[in-house]
Amino acid sequence: MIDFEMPEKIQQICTVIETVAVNMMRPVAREFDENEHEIPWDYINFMHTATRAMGGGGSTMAPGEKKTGPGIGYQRLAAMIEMLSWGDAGMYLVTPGGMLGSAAVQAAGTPEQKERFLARFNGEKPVFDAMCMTEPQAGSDTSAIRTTAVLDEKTKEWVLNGEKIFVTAGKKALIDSEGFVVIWATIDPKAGRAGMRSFVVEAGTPGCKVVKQEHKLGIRVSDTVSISLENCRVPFENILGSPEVEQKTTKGFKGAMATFDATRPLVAAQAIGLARATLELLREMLTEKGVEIRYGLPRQKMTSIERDFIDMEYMLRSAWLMVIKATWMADNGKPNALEASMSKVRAGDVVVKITQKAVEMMGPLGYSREYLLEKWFRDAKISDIYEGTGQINRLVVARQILGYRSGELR
Amino acid sequence: MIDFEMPEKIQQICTVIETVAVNMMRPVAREFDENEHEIPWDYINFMHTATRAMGGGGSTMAPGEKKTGPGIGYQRLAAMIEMLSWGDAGMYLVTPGGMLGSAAVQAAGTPEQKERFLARFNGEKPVFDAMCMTEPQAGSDTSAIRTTAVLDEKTKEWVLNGEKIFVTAGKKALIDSEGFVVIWATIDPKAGRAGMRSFVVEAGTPGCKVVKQEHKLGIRVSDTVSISLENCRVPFENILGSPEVEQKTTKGFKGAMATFDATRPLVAAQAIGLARATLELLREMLTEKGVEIRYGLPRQKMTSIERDFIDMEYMLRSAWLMVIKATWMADNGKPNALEASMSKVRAGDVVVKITQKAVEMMGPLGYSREYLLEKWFRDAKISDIYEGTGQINRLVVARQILGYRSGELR
Amino acid sequence: MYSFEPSDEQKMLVEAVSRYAAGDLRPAAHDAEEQGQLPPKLVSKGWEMGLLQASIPETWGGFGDRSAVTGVLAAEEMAHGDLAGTLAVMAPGLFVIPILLAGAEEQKEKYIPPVIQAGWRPYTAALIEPSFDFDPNDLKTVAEAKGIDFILTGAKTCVPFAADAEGMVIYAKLAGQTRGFIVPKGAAGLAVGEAREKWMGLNALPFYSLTLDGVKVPKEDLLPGEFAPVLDSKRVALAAMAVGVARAAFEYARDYAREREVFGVKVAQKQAIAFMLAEMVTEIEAARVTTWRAAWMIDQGKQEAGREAYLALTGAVDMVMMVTDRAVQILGGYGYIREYPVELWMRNGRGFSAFTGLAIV
Amino acid sequence: MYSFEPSDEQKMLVEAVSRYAAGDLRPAAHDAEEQGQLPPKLVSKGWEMGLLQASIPETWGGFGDRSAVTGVLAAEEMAHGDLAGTLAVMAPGLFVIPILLAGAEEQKEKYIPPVIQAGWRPYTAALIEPSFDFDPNDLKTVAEAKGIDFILTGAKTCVPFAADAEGMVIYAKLAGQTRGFIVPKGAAGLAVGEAREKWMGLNALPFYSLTLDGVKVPKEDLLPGEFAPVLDSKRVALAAMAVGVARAAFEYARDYAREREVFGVKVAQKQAIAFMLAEMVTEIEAARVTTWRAAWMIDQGKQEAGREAYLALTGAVDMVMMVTDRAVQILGGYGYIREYPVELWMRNGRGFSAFTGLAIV
Repeated sequence: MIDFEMPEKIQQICTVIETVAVNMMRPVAREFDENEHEIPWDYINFMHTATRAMGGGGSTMAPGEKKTGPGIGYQRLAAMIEMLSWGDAGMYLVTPGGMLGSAAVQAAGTPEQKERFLARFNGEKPVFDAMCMTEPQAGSDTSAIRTTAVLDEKTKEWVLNGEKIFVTAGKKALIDSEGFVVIWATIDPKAGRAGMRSFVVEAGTPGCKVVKQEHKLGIRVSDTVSISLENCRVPFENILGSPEVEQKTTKGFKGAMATFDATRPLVAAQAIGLARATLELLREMLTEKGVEIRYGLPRQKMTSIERDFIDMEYMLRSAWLMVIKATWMADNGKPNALEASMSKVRAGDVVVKITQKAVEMMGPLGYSREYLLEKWFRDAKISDIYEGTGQINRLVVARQILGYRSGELR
Repeated sequence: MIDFEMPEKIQQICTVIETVAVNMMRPVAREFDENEHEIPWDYINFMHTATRAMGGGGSTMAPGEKKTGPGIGYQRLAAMIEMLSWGDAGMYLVTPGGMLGSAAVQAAGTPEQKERFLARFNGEKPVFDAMCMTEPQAGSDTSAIRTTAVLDEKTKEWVLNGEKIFVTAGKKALIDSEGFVVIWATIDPKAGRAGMRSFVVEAGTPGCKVVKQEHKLGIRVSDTVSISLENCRVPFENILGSPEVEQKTTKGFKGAMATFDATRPLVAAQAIGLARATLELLREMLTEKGVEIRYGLPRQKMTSIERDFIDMEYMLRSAWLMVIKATWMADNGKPNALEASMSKVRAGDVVVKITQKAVEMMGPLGYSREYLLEKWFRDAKISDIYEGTGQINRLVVARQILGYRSGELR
Repeated sequence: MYSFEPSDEQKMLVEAVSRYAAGDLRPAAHDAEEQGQLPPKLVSKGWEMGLLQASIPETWGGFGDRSAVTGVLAAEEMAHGDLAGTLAVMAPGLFVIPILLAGAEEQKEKYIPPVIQAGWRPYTAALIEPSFDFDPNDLKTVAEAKGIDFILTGAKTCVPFAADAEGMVIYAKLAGQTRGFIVPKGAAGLAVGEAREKWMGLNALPFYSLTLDGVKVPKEDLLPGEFAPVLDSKRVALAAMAVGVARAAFEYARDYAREREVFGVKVAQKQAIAFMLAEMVTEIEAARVTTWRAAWMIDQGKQEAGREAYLALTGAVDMVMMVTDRAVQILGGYGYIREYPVELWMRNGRGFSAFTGLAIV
Repeated sequence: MYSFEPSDEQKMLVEAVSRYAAGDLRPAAHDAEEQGQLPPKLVSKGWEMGLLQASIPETWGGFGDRSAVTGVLAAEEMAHGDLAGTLAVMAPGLFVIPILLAGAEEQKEKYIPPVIQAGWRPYTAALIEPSFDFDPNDLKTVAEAKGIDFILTGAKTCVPFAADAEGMVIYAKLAGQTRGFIVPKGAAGLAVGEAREKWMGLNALPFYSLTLDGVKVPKEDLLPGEFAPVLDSKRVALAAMAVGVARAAFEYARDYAREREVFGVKVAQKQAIAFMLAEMVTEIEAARVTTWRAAWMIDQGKQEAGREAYLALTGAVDMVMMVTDRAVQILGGYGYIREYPVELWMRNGRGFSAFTGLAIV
């Protein structure tokens, strides 16, 4: 039966998070935007404590229910991320407890690995993790990764060498907490994707260094760093997945891609939260100026503001419903690669359009740093760039609808 | 010195054509739309007589002044086409006196060929011509043309075999007048573009038949036909260009492409005329309903109608200026491949957007066949499709700005 | 709990509609459009699927309960076959559903069973008015109380089957509100335009204008209920049909692009075309889920259902224009030829911005 | 006769500006933005090119005649280097050109030569107001006649160099019309905001708010001429700068796409990217020719110049947002990093919709 009622459990957690967003995120959002590279420990520690108190598991970690039949894990996760990003899209990214790195461990790791690497999120202190894919020469082209992993047969250690860029929360994972990063590297440079594997590198591992922290357009509270690997040795068991990963199949690579299928709607949810925040603030500001949005009129009778606002509202509503659908499919074990990618395409488009238009509509107020609109315009753009640009996601959608393999549509 | 004053000579001819448009095109435009495949002989005969009276040469033929240094030939031609298309975009396409076929003869023919093939436009009766490029299997891919031209060494005749589709005015050129068509064919199927040549086939040539006339979305007064060539023999001299065209170079192909560079802004001008007609009618209808467009307001104070109208006006204005610039460059011997293609890209976009929006803005009146808006919506779409789709033109623009050959960007 | 899974019953229904749409409506669409009429048998066959009948409780001769969600599922699927055929099959709903939603008990008893229990017969409704800024909530056709009657004055346009309709609901402004009036065939003062109206699309349907010159409607034929739920149902119906038309155009363009070769590869292997297709399918999905949700809100009696139905249609109107235009673009010359179905979808696609009132679920 | 060829003099000027923009402004832009100020020497060097001076007749200390066409050519070229630097160099024009266009003879004599014949000094104008629907033709700052003076009351925002400005033109509504008033440094009732205003972009410029609490302006400091020509010149100036900023972003993205390899080919060889670039360059050209024509109409004194200047800016505002956004998109992660110039162009690009008043030619 088609049903659009938000599950009660999700409503409850959203109410809780909304309180956090209103009280702990919004009031400091501007401050951490202006003071780039400062760390919002109050928020981080609060979230860590709260999450532990609620049974742990990490607020953004892939859900446990999934194991016991259809649940609402991804749906809940998406709703939580949406609400946190409604609070502040940058601060959401510094929520401790499991980001893309742990998602990769969840998706591709063995039970032992999950135990070994994920337990730390329930410890005394907040812990971060990160995913390291991009390299200076490889952009979105994951098959061009040059970081190498060589097995030292004597010590049974993997020796990693290479450089990773655009690592979200890499500094928090390696320096500010006892976390870990997941490094994508090749065990056979000639094998292309078939040689691709992922390795967990824990904080404090010699040879793994944060070498640069970026200054960004937006989401400034979230660190984006470059990481260098110089003869960085990790135990044999840090290669993610079951033993056959050693063989040269594309399984390792597919593991990474599966992670993306799972996380795309979550990245989309982040965009939606920001877009909703923008539209709500826009409505408040307009109401304050005496401008009401009238519904139900033909376009010929609307003002330009009403027209824009209603278009934006449709964009937001439809994009959010697409996220819900994609996560509902994931929770119900339905293949959702198409829906997941579509939700990311649309959410990326929508948040950029909405924030751009909102700044314009508010004139000098929109452009001023006295209001959050201009910040959200800057924060929004990342949603169309990271975890697959809008273009990459369009490619993925197109391949799905056309039944093409990646070689047939590049 | 930068100058935007329309040359007086062009103003004069435009005034004349406007009278024709108002009196001979607009009143019958709907009738010939409803009665597809009827021929507007009154208009055709009038235009033929008028053109002869004014010294002949064909109203749409490539201009003669060009030979004697910088002139305003292309600029004038664009202005005339714009005004004729303002009258009716379909009827403009049945103006006798030289369309793309004669443009090809102008661009690639020898002096003898020009004399032989173009003189007929100044005769007693109106005469038409057409260009035959597209084939069922070859879409925009001119290098995939399968029509063959084999030289019969005995008779020194070219023997043409193949099928051409989407030939604009092909029926008028071959059946309704003593005109000709220009056929693109290969003299060596293995040579790709290097084997491509163009051949003039005159009305009445055995083996050249109009086999199908299309029913179209718009521009219904203009015939679009398929032409079959079955052992169609033409004299050796009907191969366009100087003797070396026999050799296997890409010169023949480049000739065709040069024709397109020259004609793109003219095709764009057609789109502009239609777009202007639409915007003017839209303003009239709005004024009649008591809706005025106010200029100078910030968007925050505009109505949705004003916003749309002003956006449309900008689109139209800028696209027309780009056509003027491209033709001005052609007249002044400046390489204009980029500007020509940009003008076509923009004009195609603009006319489609403007006509689509105008129909929407007028509600039930826009959708009704009582007004011309719905017809213009249908007529407009051809501008984004023929003589190079919007996509092909974007490719051409991109190659120009990137300095890529066609092999580098496909 | 969220769910995007139709019930088994809904699935069966959609499958049946799909067979009819693909097997009957689609093959007949081109000729119907060119010749200006649908084969009566085709319409009867659609009627006999019982979509409308299944929306009417047994009390009034039907065999089910109205569900806007079921309605939009069926409407999308049928319009995927052909829009004109869909509007024809569903036309009696234009008369019946407003009575069901806004009528008094006696009206339901009197008017619904004869329509529902018979074969397809022309019934219609007159909402649209011949003005550029037609606004269903601010009609120019007015009703004035006069004794125990109402007097209707005004003009309507785009009324399907008006010449033969055995009954129609005419909407007029009464005391500032839009209200429905049941008007029988041949009511005095009601003039049907002599010639059929000509539109850019939907030529298969007979449309007429109406002139209301003091049409007298007895008090008992005023629908006592509000117009809002009727309008909401009209909006989601149209939005769903826009999704159906867009999906048809998208699929055709996708298949064409996958088969057609150019420059040695399939057209679909060109990023420019592949991206167009990706955006089309994404926009279609966006409109679909929004329409589903609006319909669900109607069924749930949610207060914001009206706004959501409005948003869904707003989005669907732009979506269907974009998608059908791009389908023509992808087909190039073939898109411009009436032998292929795509240009008709584009003409119909543009119409959705003017069609409010032509459908209801 | 149509011509798109600048005069030889204009070409020389554009070349000089281009050298300064590429050699001085562009290299300084990043640090100026991050540190919140432009090196004074940089601004002086720009001033010494004599753009403004060449717009002022000899009578008032200049050496040429004002031409809006020349102005937009120079403005595009300079903004192609850096927008903040351009606005700084041209700021004294905000004071001088309105006086030239709308001032009385005595005002020109009194106020223009001291500015023109000296080195760069801060002069400014206050037009923008802190309201979301700021409308230069319907100001909230009002001027009332009181005896032989005018009393100005209201608030302004986004006034560059206001704290140090040696003179400014303040715009206020007088009898329903926008009019300019010459106000000296430190006028009574004129309060400059204590802290610099913070905007999304243009951090290199010191912006301030103004509060006008009964500022007394003697009658002889009202500009007697109309505001319309001033506004037209402001609009084309801004449109030209939008073209310059967009061109900078386009070129950077184009070069990046041509050099950067992905999946074994250059990014620019991907149709999706190539088409984005093709559309960017087309939109830039569209805005440029429209701006040129509007400027030409101003110079010709054509009646419709106002409408054309408005259209040109309307188009340029959307164009620059689209182009700079796409430039960021094409650079991907690099577009999001402040080490690269593209994100600044996007921030500045978004500002054009709010900047009316910040420039004039």
